[in-house]
Formats: sequence, structure tokens, C-alpha cells
Amino acid sequence: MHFGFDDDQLAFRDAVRELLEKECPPAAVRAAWEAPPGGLDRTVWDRLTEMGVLATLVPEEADGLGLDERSLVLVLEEAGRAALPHPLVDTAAVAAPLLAGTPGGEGPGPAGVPDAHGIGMVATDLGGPYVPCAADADWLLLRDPATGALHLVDPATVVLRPVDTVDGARRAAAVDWQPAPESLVTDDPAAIELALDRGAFGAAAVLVGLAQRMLDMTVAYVCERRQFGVPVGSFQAVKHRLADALKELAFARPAVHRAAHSLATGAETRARDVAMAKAMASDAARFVGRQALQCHGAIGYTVEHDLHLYLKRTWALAAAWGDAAWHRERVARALGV
Amino acid sequence: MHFGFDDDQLAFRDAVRELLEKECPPAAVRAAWEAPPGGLDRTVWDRLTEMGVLATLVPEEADGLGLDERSLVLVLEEAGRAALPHPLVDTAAVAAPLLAGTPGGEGPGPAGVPDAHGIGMVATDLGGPYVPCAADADWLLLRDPATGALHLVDPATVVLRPVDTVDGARRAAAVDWQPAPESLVTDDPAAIELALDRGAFGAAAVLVGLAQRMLDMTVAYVCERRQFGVPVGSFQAVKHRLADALKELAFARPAVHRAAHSLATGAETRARDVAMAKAMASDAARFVGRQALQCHGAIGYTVEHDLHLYLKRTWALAAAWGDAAWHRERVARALGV
Amino acid sequence: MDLTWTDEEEAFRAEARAWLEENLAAWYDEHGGPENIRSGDTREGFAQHLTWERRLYEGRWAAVSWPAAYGGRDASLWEWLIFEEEYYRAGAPPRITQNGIFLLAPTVFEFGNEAQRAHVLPRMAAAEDLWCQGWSEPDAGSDLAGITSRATRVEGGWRLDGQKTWTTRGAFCTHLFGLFRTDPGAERHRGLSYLLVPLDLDGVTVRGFGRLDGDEGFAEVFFDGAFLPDDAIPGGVLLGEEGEGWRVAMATTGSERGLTLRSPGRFLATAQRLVELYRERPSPRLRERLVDAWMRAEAYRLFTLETVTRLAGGAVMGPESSINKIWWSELDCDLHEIALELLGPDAELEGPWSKGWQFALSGPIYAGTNEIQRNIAAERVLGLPRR
Amino acid sequence: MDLTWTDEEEAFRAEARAWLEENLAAWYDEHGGPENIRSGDTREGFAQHLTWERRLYEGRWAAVSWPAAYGGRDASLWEWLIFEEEYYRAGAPPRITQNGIFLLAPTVFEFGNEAQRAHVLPRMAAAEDLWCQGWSEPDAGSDLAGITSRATRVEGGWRLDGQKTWTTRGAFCTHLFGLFRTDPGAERHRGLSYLLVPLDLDGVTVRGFGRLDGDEGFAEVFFDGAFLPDDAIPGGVLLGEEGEGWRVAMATTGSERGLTLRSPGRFLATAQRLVELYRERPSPRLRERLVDAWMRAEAYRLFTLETVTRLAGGAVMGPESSINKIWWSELDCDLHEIALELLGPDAELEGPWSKGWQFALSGPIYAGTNEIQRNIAAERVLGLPRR
Repeated sequence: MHFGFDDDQLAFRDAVRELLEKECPPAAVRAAWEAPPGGLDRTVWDRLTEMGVLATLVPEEADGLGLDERSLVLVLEEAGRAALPHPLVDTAAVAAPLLAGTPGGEGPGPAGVPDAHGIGMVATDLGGPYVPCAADADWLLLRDPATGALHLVDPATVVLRPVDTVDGARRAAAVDWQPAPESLVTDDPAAIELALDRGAFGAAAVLVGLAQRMLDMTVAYVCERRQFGVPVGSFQAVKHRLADALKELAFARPAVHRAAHSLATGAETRARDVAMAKAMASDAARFVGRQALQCHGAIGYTVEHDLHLYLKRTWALAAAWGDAAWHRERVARALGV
Repeated sequence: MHFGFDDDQLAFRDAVRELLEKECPPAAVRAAWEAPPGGLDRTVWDRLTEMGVLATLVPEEADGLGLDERSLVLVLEEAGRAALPHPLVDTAAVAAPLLAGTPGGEGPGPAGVPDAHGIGMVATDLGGPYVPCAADADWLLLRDPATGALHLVDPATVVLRPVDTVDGARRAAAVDWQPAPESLVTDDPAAIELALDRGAFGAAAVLVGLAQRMLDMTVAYVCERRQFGVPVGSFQAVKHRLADALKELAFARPAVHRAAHSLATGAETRARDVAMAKAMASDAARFVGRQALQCHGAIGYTVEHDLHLYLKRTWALAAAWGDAAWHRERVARALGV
Repeated sequence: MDLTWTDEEEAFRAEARAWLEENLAAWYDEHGGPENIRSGDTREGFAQHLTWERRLYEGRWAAVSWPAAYGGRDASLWEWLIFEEEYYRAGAPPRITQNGIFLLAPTVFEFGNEAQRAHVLPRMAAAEDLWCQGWSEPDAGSDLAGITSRATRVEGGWRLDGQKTWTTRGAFCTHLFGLFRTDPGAERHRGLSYLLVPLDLDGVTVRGFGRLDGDEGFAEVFFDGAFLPDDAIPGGVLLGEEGEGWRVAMATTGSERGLTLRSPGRFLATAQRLVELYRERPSPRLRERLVDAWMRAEAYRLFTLETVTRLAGGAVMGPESSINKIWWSELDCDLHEIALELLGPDAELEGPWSKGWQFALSGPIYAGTNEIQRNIAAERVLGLPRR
Repeated sequence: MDLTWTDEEEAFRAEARAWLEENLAAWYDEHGGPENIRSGDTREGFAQHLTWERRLYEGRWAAVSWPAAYGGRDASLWEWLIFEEEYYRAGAPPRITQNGIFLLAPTVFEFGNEAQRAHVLPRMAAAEDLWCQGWSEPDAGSDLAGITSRATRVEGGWRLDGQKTWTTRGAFCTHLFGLFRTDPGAERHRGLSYLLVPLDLDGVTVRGFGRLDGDEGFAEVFFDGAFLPDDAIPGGVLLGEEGEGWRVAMATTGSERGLTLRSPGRFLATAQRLVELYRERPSPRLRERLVDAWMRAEAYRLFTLETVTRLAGGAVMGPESSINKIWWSELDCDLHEIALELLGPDAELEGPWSKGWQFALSGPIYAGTNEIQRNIAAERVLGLPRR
């Protein structure tokens, strides 16, 4: 029994954190709100690609890092801390291992698709009706609404209808497309289920990172901001809000780490564990965000302050890949109630 | 539009308050925990009878006070403040007007039953499976489980099985009995429905009074109790708990008063209004009780302190006459959802 | 206790309902349909809403409870409640003039001289002068007594220096009512004065900026030695006595938290729309929360009826308005949150519920944070020690 | 990261499970069936539970993590967690010895001398000496530093004066470990000493009284010039240095809030029984709350596994145990509240869930109120200013 990370996993996380602190500051997130469809800056993405992050779950024999979700989870938390606008969950957690056919598959990628390592940016509608970064992606992983089968589609062959969402940096669009035999990736229900679980797990990890960032920002703010002659963080009401935020996050995080373990080891309880992770991370991140907003007061209620960048991503991801209620329903079924 | 009480109503309340402060102190409630079945002290009950409280809803021509629920509601709040152990809701809110046939009925009391004014102490199972003060009552108003019809039954003809409940002063028992034609009071669904609404309304009013008492006790306690060199009531966490208790109670109370108005005027929305009142009063009183216990700390967590007398009555009544969830269900149906 | 309306009140309701129905339709037509109306907290939408405000004024519905002489119709508090119910039931838009009408006007009635009233109130009702509230400053949010903006007595007026911020709709308004420090030696609540300031003075710069919901609903207002002549407002720019600004402003705070800023009609209408949304997209798991929220909106109405009964009997609003503000602001969040859960994945899309939710989130912050309201309730209503 | 147990650990679990199953049955038989076992917080029930505690000791399960020399089996923290899971899964009774084993013993291990350890620990494990905690006083509840009970140095020992209260199971215990003021000139946290006190001394009076749930689980302990000889306990009655009582006691507080007092197994078992209750009496409106509570029990297990991993890696328990205590105490309330809602009108009847709920309500109060835990979390974990 060891419920922690090894030095390699922590070093991988630290490297990504360092990169994102430099290349994905709040200004980069703001830029993603403003850039026209297709115009998302790729600097940080290219660096992540070079580091092999996108291919974390791709076997070494397919030129990937050959790691598992226990390594990826920390990286995704970092993506959350940075509110990285790029579709890292879609690409690294869902598409890459699916296309590489791991675990245990043969990777029946459609013709003309690059290998999983070099696949580029993939965006998917598996997490909800709208596809994040749809106009920016190199490939779209889409679910045939009639059969549930997954297809890998060239964006040039579809019609995108950008939608106005709460989080502008999600850059979401509805996609009009036609499934074709040559774009089929898989219609195996188990593979589809696994892809959905990986996406929900990925979103949960990102939410943990977002919550940590909002908590950190708020702690710093309430220590500095003075009202009534004292730091507002010295008021018991503020202390208790943030103690509760800390608590909710501290107990959601191990659930997400356990989901990583269950995915990595193909545990029987995988579906239940992922559902629990997403439910708890969604609730915790929303709760932390609410406390962060209230403790920031009017200052946080502006688009000039950075808080809203993390808050709105939290709202979007809490609802994506199944919201907390949807995943609680899955846990209920697992419990037999 | 006038959402307040007139001088007569307030004077009636004040008279009852004065009586109960004198005759129903915490020691009287404790005595009701200890007295053997049938041994409930009647001093305060006799005084309430003399004042006409039991016959508040009985028409003047039947020797009652000829008042309506707008007068009774304040009296029941006082019964709550005092945690009066006697079945005042059962008798004054439910049985007396039912037997007097108000409003608009003929009062078809079974043979041998005294008139509504002089009926004495009535206990009923309309509020739940167990009958409060069952061994102490002069009459039992019981619902035929097969038909739903209401019967007025002489306690000498039934078998009582006392049950151990959370609130010892409820003095509850299960009743084994046989309906007989001569004990039938009514099988009119409308009359039964009205009796149930009166009981739920009555319990709601008592809960408001209980909550007020617990809030008052707690405010007094936290102003006096010192820890860390200051009154514990000066801590913001305590302030906010009690501010929320005040708020929940302050918004539940008008709902209960409105239910009194709806009953008194036979409003179309009576069922919805009573359900809303009972749901809100149950939730508010439980919430206030929880804050009261936490703010009292270990001192409140003993049977030597009086708080538990009010707290346990609150728990019992919140669940009786339909709990909050049951009444929310009724409101839902009224809203058409 | 009598919870029925008089025939006159019912007639008033019917008149308001008919007028609103007809004029809302006409206003929508004027702008090519409701889908073309933008938020009143954007520059373009503000201009659209001005035409609505002027229509209201022409119908004498802009400020029903004011004396007719100032543009009202001498309505009772009961009638005001009825009007608000009808206003929100009709789906009429949020009032872009509300900070003037609901926050400044009660203060002008209480503390203004006759010349100030005669000038300020009719122009406010007519939406000729558009007032924003200048209280918050970068370092004086919850702690209003930390205000540092200065007004210095000079020949014929005041010199203004300093900065206000989070000024709702400040970028679109013509006037600001605000607190300024007129006695630089005094601290905290003392030495403040309540001034009426046209925003077109030299030395005043207004910069709009985005709220959380993306609208340019906030402004910073910079005062760089701006000269405010005493006669910029007939009757004078000082409301109440010099140095009495705190007391004058607190009267307004009572209104803001209490009865007038957020009438029950607003939340009853939201609750009703939520019930309709539920009927379209039923979700049994949310049914109890829906009922609970509906009951809380209804309880707010009942609580208000009780309050108005007391006021009608001669009582004055006390610190109990603090729990009022907690109640409606948290209710508003819950109503919208339930709606977003009903909408499911579509909740991510910008739309009235999403927008309304983001706005609702500001409720526990503005007009005195709910933390401060809870302090007030505990200390001034329950009597807990201030420490 | 590896969330599997070793073969040895699985064998340990199997051994514990088999022993518990057999011995619980035997214990029930001894008392004529489980229905005859009364609460361990009543006089009669305490005596019944003593026979269980001695059975545990004989099986070397009384304190698995202690060295074998003192009656334990040198179990790792992992094995301790496994034992606790099995203990509560089996439905074994609450430990009437817990305040000694979980609160005093860690302190004896850390601060006691060898003679104290050799005397106190085996007798504690064997349930020969029964220890209660003497910290709270009428005026020192949350504010422990307000302790006024005095221990005065006299020839050959101490003279004790003062009063302790809310002493759990004090009326049935043989010994008390407590904080006494040994330097009357020192204030607050200074000048306290940690003493081990037999309760049969002359001048010590113990009076049991009822808790909220009706059991005589509390006691007041009065010290009226009682003489406590230095050799009342081999190795001495003073635990740690004179005047260092606060520091010594705080080490115990860490245990109380943290890992050892309330193991995950306890709440996992409750959650599992709740799931079973739901299956018997399903109520769709409570399904989400049930799942939520189950997840929180499971999350507590995961959080604990993470903590033990860190401890096994050499880390020490820090202030994060404060959020731990908030978590399990509120979870315990919710688990029982859901059960009572499932039981509906039958919830009014006294029964295991009703009783358990009333006990759960004390969780946010004892071992440092949750208000104080939140202060600690905010100040010591997040670093917010103390003021």
C-alpha cells in the first residue's frame, strides 16, 4: 500500500508546472478569450508536445512515454492551475491512448491519421454537446449520435457553429458532420466507455488544479487586502470559508488520485471510482470557486481581475464529461441502490 | 391588506404566555418525562381549559370562544416556547373544531361524548403512528387504518403499548383498538383532510415557538459564557450561526401565520399554505436547534441543561404531522410539478 | 389579519398590468423585437433601456410611490408592491435608473431641501439625469468608512480628488451621488459629506470596465482636482449637512438592503419562470430544491407584507433589513443554480439563466456583503457583543 | 502508487475477521444475546463491555499497534487501519477504553518514563485500569487554557483542588489523566502539568450525569484537597515535566483529532449499513444524499491512506488533522440524519440510528469544537493572520 507519487512522477509534474507558469500566465488565458476561431496561440502546446506530455499514455513502442494515469493526473492538475485553454484532456487523456490502442487494443486509427504520438491537437464532443477549441484542433474525435461509435474527423470536412459559452477560453462550437466508414476509430462499447472514463477523470484532475489555484489566489488576497484596519483574512467568517474550501479540496483530491490508479490498473471498480472522482472534484471546485468569489468581494467580480478566468473554466468543466449529479447516479448504480 | 394581529389576539397570547411561564417552567417539562403513564400533571392543562384555550376554535353558541386560527396560532407558539407536554394541538387545533363541526358542519360527535368545550384532553394518531400522551388523555381520536374514518374512542376500551421515543415528554404509545360504528366521528374526506391540515398547522406553530425559545436561550447563553477572555457570542462564527438561525425563523413565521389565515378564511390555497408552513417551520426549527446545540457546546449536550427539552420536542414535532419532505411534496403537487 | 387586496388595489393592479403589457410590446416593436434588446449594462443596451425608462415616466410608472408633483402617483407601499409584482411578472427589464430612484431618492426626500427635490427628482424620474452611486473606493469596499476621496472647500464650491470604483453603470450615467471626506482631520465615519456631482465636470474621468458577467456594468471614476460649483445642482450639491455624510448615507443603506431595492415581485417572477422551466425539462432529483426555492420566494413576499404592515402602523425599518438582504441574495443564487442544473449541458451556453446566475452571484457581495449583514443581524437585532 | 495490500496484510485481515466473528458471537452468548447488551455509557452496559475489552486483550487485539511487551502486537499503521475496518465491519461495540488507549497511551509512549510505561500501558490494555480524560472544566471548555483546577506541591505528592466536568465515562473509570495548574502565578497555557490520578483517592468525588442521549456518559469530578502521592503510579504521577502540561496535552490533541480516535473503518461501516437500510426502505429523494455520504466516507478512507503513506515516509501529523476532524464529525451527523429520514415516522423511536445520531451531534463539539478546528486550519495550514 502506497498512496503517493514517486520521484519521476513528481519531477514530470514540476517540469510541466515550470513550463506553464512561464508560458501560460493569465495573459495567455485572456488571449485565448480574444483570439479568433483557429487562432489559438500554440506556443505552450508545442512545448507540451515536445515534452511528450500529449503522449504520456502512449506506449513507448509507439513513441510515447509509456506512462499511465498516475503520471498524467499530476500534469492535468497543473493544466488546471494554469487554466490552460488547449484541449489537453481531449488529446492526452482521451484521444492519444484510444488511438494508440492502449491498453490491449491494436489502435485501429483511420487512414491518413498520424501516429498517436504525433497526432497534434484533438478536440472531442465526448465531454458534452459542444467541442472545445473546435476550430483550433487538428483532428476532431466525434461520437456518431446514432450508433455511439467514435470517429476521427478532419476539421476541414465539417461545419463549425461557434457558440457563446460562459468560459470564452473554451472556444466551443457545435459541429455538423457526417460519419463515414473511413473515419471510424471504434464502435467497441468497452473502448468507448473507457474513453469516457478517461475524459471524466481528466476533467476531475483539471478541476482539482483549478480549485487549488483559486484557493491560493484567495489566501494571498485576503492576507493582503485590508478593511476595518486589519487583513480581511483575519475575520473568522473568511477563515471558516477558506478552511472549508481547503477541506473540500483536500478530500476530493485523493478520490481523483485513486481514479488514476484504477484506470492505470484496470481495476474492477474503475467506473465507480472515476464517477466518484468527477462528482467530488466538480462539487469541490465549484465550492472553492464560490468561496473565492465571495472572499474577493467586488474586486473578484470584474473581468479585470484574473479570478474569473479560473472560475469560469471551473463552471464549464464541472458540467462537462458528466456533472456531479450524473456521476453520483453512476456511483448509486455501483452501490446497488 | 393587514398582515398582523389585533389587540385582542395579542392580549390572548400574552395571557397564555404569562400562565405558561408560571405553570410550565422547564421543571414541569422534566416532570412529564418522569411521570408514569396516566400520571401527567394537569395543573397547567386545567388552567388552559378554564381560560377557554381548548375551545378557541369552538363557536360561541357551543360555549367556545368563537375565534379562529389567527388567534390560536399565537397561543400555540407560546405552547412551543414552553415545550408544553400536553396534547394542545391534538385537542384545541384538531379535535375541538372537528367535534364542534366547524366550520360548516353539524358536529356529529359519538354518543356519550361531552360537548366540544368540555371535551377534556384528546390525543390522536393523525400526526403519526404513535399517540402522544396516550395514557393521559380523556379521549383518543383515532384513524381507522382500513377506511381512514375518524373515531373518538374511550381510552378504557383500547390497549396501549408505550414506546420509547426521543422526547420522553411526548409520552407516546401505540394503540391497539377496534373501530365501532358508535365511535365514528366522520368519514368525510374533506373533514379528515381539514383535521390533518389543522394538525400540521398546529405543529408548525408550536415549532416556531420552540425555535424562538432555543434562539433566546442561546443568545442569553453566548452573551454570558466567556471563553478566551471574551463572551463566546463575540466570535463571528457564533454570530453568523445565530444570525442564520434568526433569519430562518423570521421567514418561517410569516408562512405559519399565513397558514392560520388560510385556514380561518377557508382559502382555496389552504392545503398548499399549510404544507408550506409545516415544511418551513420544521426545517427552521431543526436548523435553529442545531445552531443552539453547537453554540452551547458541551453544556448543552447534557440532560441537566434545559436545552435538550426543547430540542427533542423539536425533533419529534418536525417529524410529526408530515415531515418537511412530505409537505414539500404537497406543495410540489400544488405547483403542478 | 386580512390578506386580501381592496377593490382600489385590484384596480391599480389591473391598470398596471394592462399598461405594462401594451407598452412592453410597443417597446419591443420599437427595437425590432425582444431579441434585439441588449443588457442595460452595456452601452448599446443602456440607450435602448433609456427609451423604456422614458416610456415608464410618461405613463407615470417610473416611481409610483413618489408624490405626483415629482412625477409619481402617490402610491402606497402596498401599491408599490403590487406594481413591482406586475412589473416582473410582465417580464419588464431591470431598471437602469434604480440606483437613483431606490437609493438616492429616499435620501433626497429625507435630507434634501425643496430646491434639490424640485430639481433632482423629476429629472431622475424622467431619466433625464441618470444617477450612479459613488461610495466604494479601491480601499473602501466593505469598509465604507475607509473612504479617502476628498472634497475641499474652495471659493464657490468644492475641489474633488480621489477615486471611486465598482460604480454600477457609471460609464453611462450623467450624475454621481457620493461620499467624500470633507474634514481631512476626521477619521472613519466622521468628516464625510454626501455630494451630488455631475459627471461632465472638468477633471472627472469615467472609465467603464467589465463585470464578471462580461458586461461593462462597472466604472472607475477619477477626480483630479475637479471643481464642483455649489450651484451645479439647484439647492446645492451638498445633501444633508457638511460632515454628516455617514448618517445620511446610512439612511440610504437601509433602503438598499431593505424593502425597496429588491422587491418580492422580482423573485416571485423568477421562481415562477423556474417552475415553468421545470415543467419543460422535469428532473425529479431537483424537485424538492425547486419547491424549496419557490417557498422561499413566497416567504419573502409574506415577510415583506408583514414588514409593510408594521411600517403602515408607524414603525420604522430597523436592522432586521439585514436578514432581508441575506435572504433574497441567497435565494436569487439558488433559483438560478437550480435553473442551470435543469438546463444540464446547455447551461454552459450564455443565456438568460446563465447571465442571471452570474449577476445573482454579486448579490451576496454588493450593498454590504452578507458577512457584514450577518454581523449586523447578530449585533443589532440579537444583541450579541460587538467585542 | 499501489493501492493493494500485501499477502501478510491480507492474512492479518483474515485473522482479525475470523477472531472477531467468533468472539463477538461468544460475547453475545455470554450475555444472552446482543439484545441484552446495553450502551457502554451506562453503568450496567459498561460492566458488560468490560468483558468484551478483556476478551480483546486476551486475543491481543486491544491495542494492535503497541509493542508486544505492553500487550499489543507491533502492528503497522496499515494493519491498524485494517483492524479498525474489520472491527467496525463486524459490528463490534464502541471501545469503552478508547480514551485511555487512543488519547493517553500515545502521550505515555512519547513523554512517559519506562516505569510509567511498564505500569500504565499493560493495565490499560487489559482493561484493569480504566482511564478517563480530565481536561474540561466548567469554565474551560473550548478554551482549555482557562483551566483553574490546582495541583499544589506538598510533601511526597500533590494536593488537588478544583473541578473537572463532561468527563466521558468518568463515573465508571478508575483513573483520570488531566491538566492541573501547578504554577498559580502563571497564566493561560503556562504553569499547567499533566497528572495521572487514581479516582479512589480521599477527597475525590465523582458524580455521573446524563448526556443528551440520556446515557450517564458524563461525569463531574471534584477535587477537595485530595492528596495524590507521587508513587500512586510507579514512575510517578507526573507525565512529562512540571509546567509542561500544555505541550504534553497538545500531543494528545493531535491524536484525538487525527488518525487514531476515529478511524475510517467506523464510518465505512456506518455508510455500508446505511446503504443496506436504503435497500430495505428505498427513498429516491434521498438517493443522491446517500451516495454523497457514502463517497465522503470512502474519501475519508482515501485521505487517511494518503496520510499514512506520508507518515510511513517519515512525515509527522500536522495541523491538517483539524480538517480531518471536521470531515468525520460532520459526515457522522449526515450519515445518521439520512438514516432517520429513511426511517420516517419511526425515527422518533429510540433505536440504534436515533441513538447514533444523538451521539454524532456531539462530534462537532468534542475534541475541540469544529469552530476551533476551522480556525486552526485557516491559521496554521493556510497561514491566514491570527489577528
